[in-house]
Amino acid sequence: MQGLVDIFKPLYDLWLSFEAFMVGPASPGLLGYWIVIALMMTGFYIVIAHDNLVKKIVGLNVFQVSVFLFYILMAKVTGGTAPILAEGITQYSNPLPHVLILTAIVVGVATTALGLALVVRIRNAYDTIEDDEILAVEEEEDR
Amino acid sequence: MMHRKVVLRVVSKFLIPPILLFALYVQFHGDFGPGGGFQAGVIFGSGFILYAILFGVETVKRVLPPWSTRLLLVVGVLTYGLTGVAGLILGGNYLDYNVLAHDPLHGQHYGILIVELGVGITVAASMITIFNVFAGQSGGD
Amino acid sequence: MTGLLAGWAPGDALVLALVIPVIGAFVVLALGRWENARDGASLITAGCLFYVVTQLYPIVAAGGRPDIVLFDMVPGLSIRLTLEPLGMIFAGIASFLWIVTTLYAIGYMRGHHEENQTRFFFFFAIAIASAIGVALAGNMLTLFVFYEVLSVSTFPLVAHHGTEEAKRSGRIYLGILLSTSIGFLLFGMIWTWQIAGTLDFVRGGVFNAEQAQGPMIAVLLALYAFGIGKAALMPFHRWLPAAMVAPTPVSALLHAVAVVKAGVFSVLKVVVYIFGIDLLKLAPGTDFLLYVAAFTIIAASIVAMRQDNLKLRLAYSTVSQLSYIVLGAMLASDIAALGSAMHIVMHAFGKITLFFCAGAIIVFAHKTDISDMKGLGHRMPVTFFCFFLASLSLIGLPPMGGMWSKWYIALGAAETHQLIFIAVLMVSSLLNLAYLMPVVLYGFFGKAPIQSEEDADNDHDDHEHHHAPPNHLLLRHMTFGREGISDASFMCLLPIVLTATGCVLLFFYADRIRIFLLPVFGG
Amino acid sequence: MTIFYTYFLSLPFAAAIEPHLPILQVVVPLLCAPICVLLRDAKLSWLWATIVTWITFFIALVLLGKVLASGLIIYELGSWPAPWGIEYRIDAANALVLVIVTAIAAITLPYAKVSVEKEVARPRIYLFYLMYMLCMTGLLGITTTADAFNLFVFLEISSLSSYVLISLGGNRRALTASYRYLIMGTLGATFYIIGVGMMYMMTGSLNMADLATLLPAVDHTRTVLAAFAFVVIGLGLKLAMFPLHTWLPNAYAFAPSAVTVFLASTATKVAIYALLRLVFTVFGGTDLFASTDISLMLIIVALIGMFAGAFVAIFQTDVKRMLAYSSVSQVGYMVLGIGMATAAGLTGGIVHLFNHAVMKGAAFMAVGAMFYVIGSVRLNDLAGIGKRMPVTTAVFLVAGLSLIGTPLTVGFISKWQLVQASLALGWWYVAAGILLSSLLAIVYVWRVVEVAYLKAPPEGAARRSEAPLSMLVPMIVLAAATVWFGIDGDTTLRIAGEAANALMGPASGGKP
Amino acid sequence: MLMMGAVGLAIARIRDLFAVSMLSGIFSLIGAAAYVVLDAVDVAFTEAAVGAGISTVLMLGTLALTTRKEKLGGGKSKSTTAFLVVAVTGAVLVYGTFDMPRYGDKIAAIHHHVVPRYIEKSGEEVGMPNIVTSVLASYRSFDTLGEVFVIFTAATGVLAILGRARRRREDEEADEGGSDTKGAAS
Repeated sequence: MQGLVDIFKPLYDLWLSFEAFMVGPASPGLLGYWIVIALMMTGFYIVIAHDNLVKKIVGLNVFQVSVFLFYILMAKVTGGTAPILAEGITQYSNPLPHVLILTAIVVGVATTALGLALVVRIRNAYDTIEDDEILAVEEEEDR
Repeated sequence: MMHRKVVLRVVSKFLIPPILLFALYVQFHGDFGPGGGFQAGVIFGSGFILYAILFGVETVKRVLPPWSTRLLLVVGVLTYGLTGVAGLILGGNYLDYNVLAHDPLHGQHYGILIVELGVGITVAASMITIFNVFAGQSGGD
Repeated sequence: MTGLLAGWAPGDALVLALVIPVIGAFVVLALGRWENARDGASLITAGCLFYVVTQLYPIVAAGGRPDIVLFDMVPGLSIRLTLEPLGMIFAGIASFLWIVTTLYAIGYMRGHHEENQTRFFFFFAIAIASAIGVALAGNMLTLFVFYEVLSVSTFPLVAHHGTEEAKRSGRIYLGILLSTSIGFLLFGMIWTWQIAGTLDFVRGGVFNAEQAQGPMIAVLLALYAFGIGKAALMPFHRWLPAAMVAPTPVSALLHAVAVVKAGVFSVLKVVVYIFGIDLLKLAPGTDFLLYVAAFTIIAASIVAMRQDNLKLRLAYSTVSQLSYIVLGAMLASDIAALGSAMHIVMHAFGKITLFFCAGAIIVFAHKTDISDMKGLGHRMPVTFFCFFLASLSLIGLPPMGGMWSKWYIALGAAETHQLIFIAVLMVSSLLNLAYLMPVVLYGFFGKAPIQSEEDADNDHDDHEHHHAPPNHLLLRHMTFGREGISDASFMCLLPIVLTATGCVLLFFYADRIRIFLLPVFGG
Repeated sequence: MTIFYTYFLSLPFAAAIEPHLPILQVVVPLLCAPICVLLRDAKLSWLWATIVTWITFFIALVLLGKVLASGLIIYELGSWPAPWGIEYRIDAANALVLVIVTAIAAITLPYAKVSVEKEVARPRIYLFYLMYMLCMTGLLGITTTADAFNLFVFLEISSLSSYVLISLGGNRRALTASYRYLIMGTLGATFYIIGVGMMYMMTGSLNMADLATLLPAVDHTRTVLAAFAFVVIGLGLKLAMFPLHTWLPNAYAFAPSAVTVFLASTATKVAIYALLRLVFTVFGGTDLFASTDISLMLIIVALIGMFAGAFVAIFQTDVKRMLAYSSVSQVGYMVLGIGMATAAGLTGGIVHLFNHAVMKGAAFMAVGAMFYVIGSVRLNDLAGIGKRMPVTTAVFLVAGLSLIGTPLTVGFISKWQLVQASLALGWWYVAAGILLSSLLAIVYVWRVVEVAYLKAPPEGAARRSEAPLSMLVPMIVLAAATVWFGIDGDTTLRIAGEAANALMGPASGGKP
Repeated sequence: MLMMGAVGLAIARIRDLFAVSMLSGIFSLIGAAAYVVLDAVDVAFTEAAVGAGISTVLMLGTLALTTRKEKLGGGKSKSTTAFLVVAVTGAVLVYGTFDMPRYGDKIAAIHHHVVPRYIEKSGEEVGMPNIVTSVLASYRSFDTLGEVFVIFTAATGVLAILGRARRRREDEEADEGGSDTKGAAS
């Protein structure tokens, strides 16, 4: 077991230094949010810019996961621990966003499942999963 | 699928029971450590999914016929919902667990336990249903 | 109340007047399969309605104002019926002319073998019901409601033939009427409500003197004047000529009885009861509407002169004549407004006669263009004589009713020192002469081309070929026992003669109308 | 409305049930829905759905009666006081929306029976009714809740089920319509939770009433402004506010007829309600609305939507799609009411919420019946439909006249109120815009009327082939309601007025 | 989180959908790791199970049924507009961050309004050591009920979309309920 911990130790240290940077005087303490925003926008971009239906859903996932991360970030309290009551700990991180995000994750996977089911049907009906090709077919039908 | 991968099949035969057990542990230990009905349901469901990937959907269906997953879906959802109704009948508000037992603390305990169970059942049944439907498709190319 | 309605409250009688044509409409629909019963029902309904209206007359003449609130839509905003002299006059002519028009329509529709006659008579009755509703409206909202019902219910009549042309015209018709009413009229109404807090018709208007000073009154008045598209003020007159595709009784109905009269009647009502004539005198900036009306009078007359199609010429004539009424209303003088009110009556009788004649010529001589009517007066003397009488009335010559209304409007113009409008009236009378008289002159003195008889016969043969000629005595050509005369049938001639006589009688009884209207215009 | 309340009190057990009505409103259909999975039979599940929905409708009426009689109702779930637990708050505004949703749901079900049997594959019909009930429940949940995050959860229930319902339309294009709706809807919901997250961040609360008291203290912050923007855009996607409406036309056009009726009359309405609730109750105490140009932006968006929607509707050849674009236009009216931010404007918006639900429901029912009988609703195929299906076409005509805003129909009442409100603000150009856009409605409605009445039916078509009675009756009920509430505008305006007060007033803005 | 950024960009660029699905799973997994670091163990657990597990399996399943390659294309104008939309949205978000409480700030309002009661009293009121569970299943149990119904909706929805009725060929294979008693009339 100790070996396993050792492997992850450098990673964790890296994180701690990163965290110190984020809250330290060198940054406005918002860097974490900004990175999350960048992630969100990556996902958002994938959703609206790509034509592939599966990829859109992947983008949606990325978008949502980033939003979850945003919630979890705001829940963090410096020096706090996971919100499980234990003796001798007085500072916990905020549990409420965790609860909300648990719910949101489920909602996300539900949406993904439905979306993918639709993609399968669309593929069978149109023989493609590229949005622009489908649009072309539909315009043809409208005429 | 991977019908011919003997190693995988053997290993997974060993793996699946612990997975299911672990799911049960997560289910009932959620009050103390991380975990709870939802996570347990997912794990439980993935146990079956793993089984289905390796041995084919039909095999799973023999163990767990579609009507039973569907029934479980409903049972899970209703377990949760009716717990709330029980609170109503016993004189509290909806989802009020305090009235479930004489001691509010016990009531809360029972309530959460039952509710989490409901979540677990629903999630597991949902996972299996969704996967089965996907896997039951004829396939594109 | 007296007579058959003894024991009825006058307010309830108003409702009855409204309901009779509606019931009649559904009876017509139910009897659709039996032609004679259906048309009989139409006539009986018209008779009943007229009876009820006449029963109301003494009450109003005695100063009574029957009133009933049907329901409140929004607090203070109700559907309400009130009968006052102006409305009485309108209801009177509408219900009387309905009888006449129904008579005529039966003759015309059968003579012309029109399709969908049941639908025709159904909407005909609904249209009359809404015209009566307009007449009885106790506030602007009620008026608006019936005004809209009227637009919608006449649409099937205009587009009756269902051809591409009929549909296009129907679209123009409904498009202009609905869009002006919703775009301007409704806007004006809501604005009025916003300012005055009421839409009830009040003697002397709903605005106080202070509100009247602003420029807003002029804008509001314009909203009303143009919003009431049925008044056919230019540039919103296009629907009227377009509606000429309809069967002739419909044109008669539109022009003389229901639609256009509902329009100018509404304008008059708005001027008298929403703005108040006295207030209008104070309000700045309302003059330009006078010029619009004057322009419409002249321009429409000139356009009318250039039309060869008789119905179209009459249509433009109507556009012009309606603006007389608008002009009279906008002059802000009691006497001119009185003239306007009278002109509603005079024009109704005159124009309906003209249309009846035009229709008779279409059905029984198969002529629509004036240039083809040379010498037709010898074949159809009665028709053409009546046409002559009605023309005189429109031009405003004695001994016809039309003279009086023009006289009063001119007096009003003189009273307000706007002599230019007297000039407009005179010029337009000359123009009227110029576009109406040729028809009569062609008819009586024009030399019928040689082949004309053959043509007529051919036409007739074609006609016979397609449809069996109406055998009924009442539907046959009238010959009066003379060679070379084959006038319209009895069913068509009777109404023509009736209304033409009316034109003459109105000359002698005009003062009765004036006295009856005095309470409205303060004397 | 109070009649229903008094009647209810006379029932057995009323006293015991009465305090729990708010939750029963949602939980009854929620828990009854899964039963459909066990029934697994088209007829049985239809019957079950119908019974449950009508009970729900009754509860909604009772609730409205109770609210009108005694004011705000607060219900704490799990007996945890807010803001720690989730609470339900019912005032005139959401009681009215509850009535709209349940009424339409209840009336649509009898209608749905035959039409669904024709349009949806038989083995899936029980799932159809399941989804239908879940969708309704989701909408009810959105309406009743006073918790910003709980709203999201129920929003997702209703959204997911409506994606499924739309995809059940027979045409393959129903699938793509549903997919696009899914993408847009999920983006909208995600935007919404971003906004909620930001609000939570600044205040530490999720309860709407609580937020309303806490937000004014931080309303100068850029975070709250951004939160507001995200909430409005997120919900704007759901309610098809103008530039975000692209999902709507196809979704309505290709969904099964009954679904179109239901969604068109309720889903966007509930989204608008949610927007109202957040804008006025939650952000009502802040001066965001006054100090920024948000109100002006909303007005502009609404006006453009009104015109663009109606304009595009004119060029549609598919009547369902035409009505869908008309919905985009009509949503503009409601947003306009919100944008005015006065009690009168809001009343207009809310009353249009109700009125549009009624008339659009009737219109879509009529079109659905035409689809049921002749299998198409392309304009060309509807020639002479007025002769073949006189009643259905008459219903369409009534609904169409109402869309135009002719007096004696509900459309007139809302238009009246909205124009009135804009004139009171002195915005005559907005008033003119409202009236001009209804001129466009004349054009698209009349295109149908003309084809229906003036064109001869195609050769060989049956002379009379009216829709079955089970479709006709609901249709007529809605058409009658269109006229009834058009004549008696007072009732609805009064309730809408109270709703507007409830949304704007301090009663719900502050803590009890 | 930087790693997540890298993965996110990779997802946007790579056109092999198979790889994209795997990357999406990895993205979730890294996310889960971040959650652990941020004290959200429950969330991490769930994200790992769902994002990395279920979603990926579903995506792979879909790909098996559809196609593996994303087509090249997507007009330049489209990506430009998309980029603009994204840029504006991102800008609004960043704008919003300026007044946010600093990361980990103990005195932020978020930690002081509702939450203290959960932390301080849930032990007495609910009796569960895991506060998340207490809040999830008791204080905000109605949310969770909703959540359960969401997943239920999804499961039945997938049934409705992909269920038996479409595949006549395989009717006899008796998948979803083809063989059981009721409603089998087809």
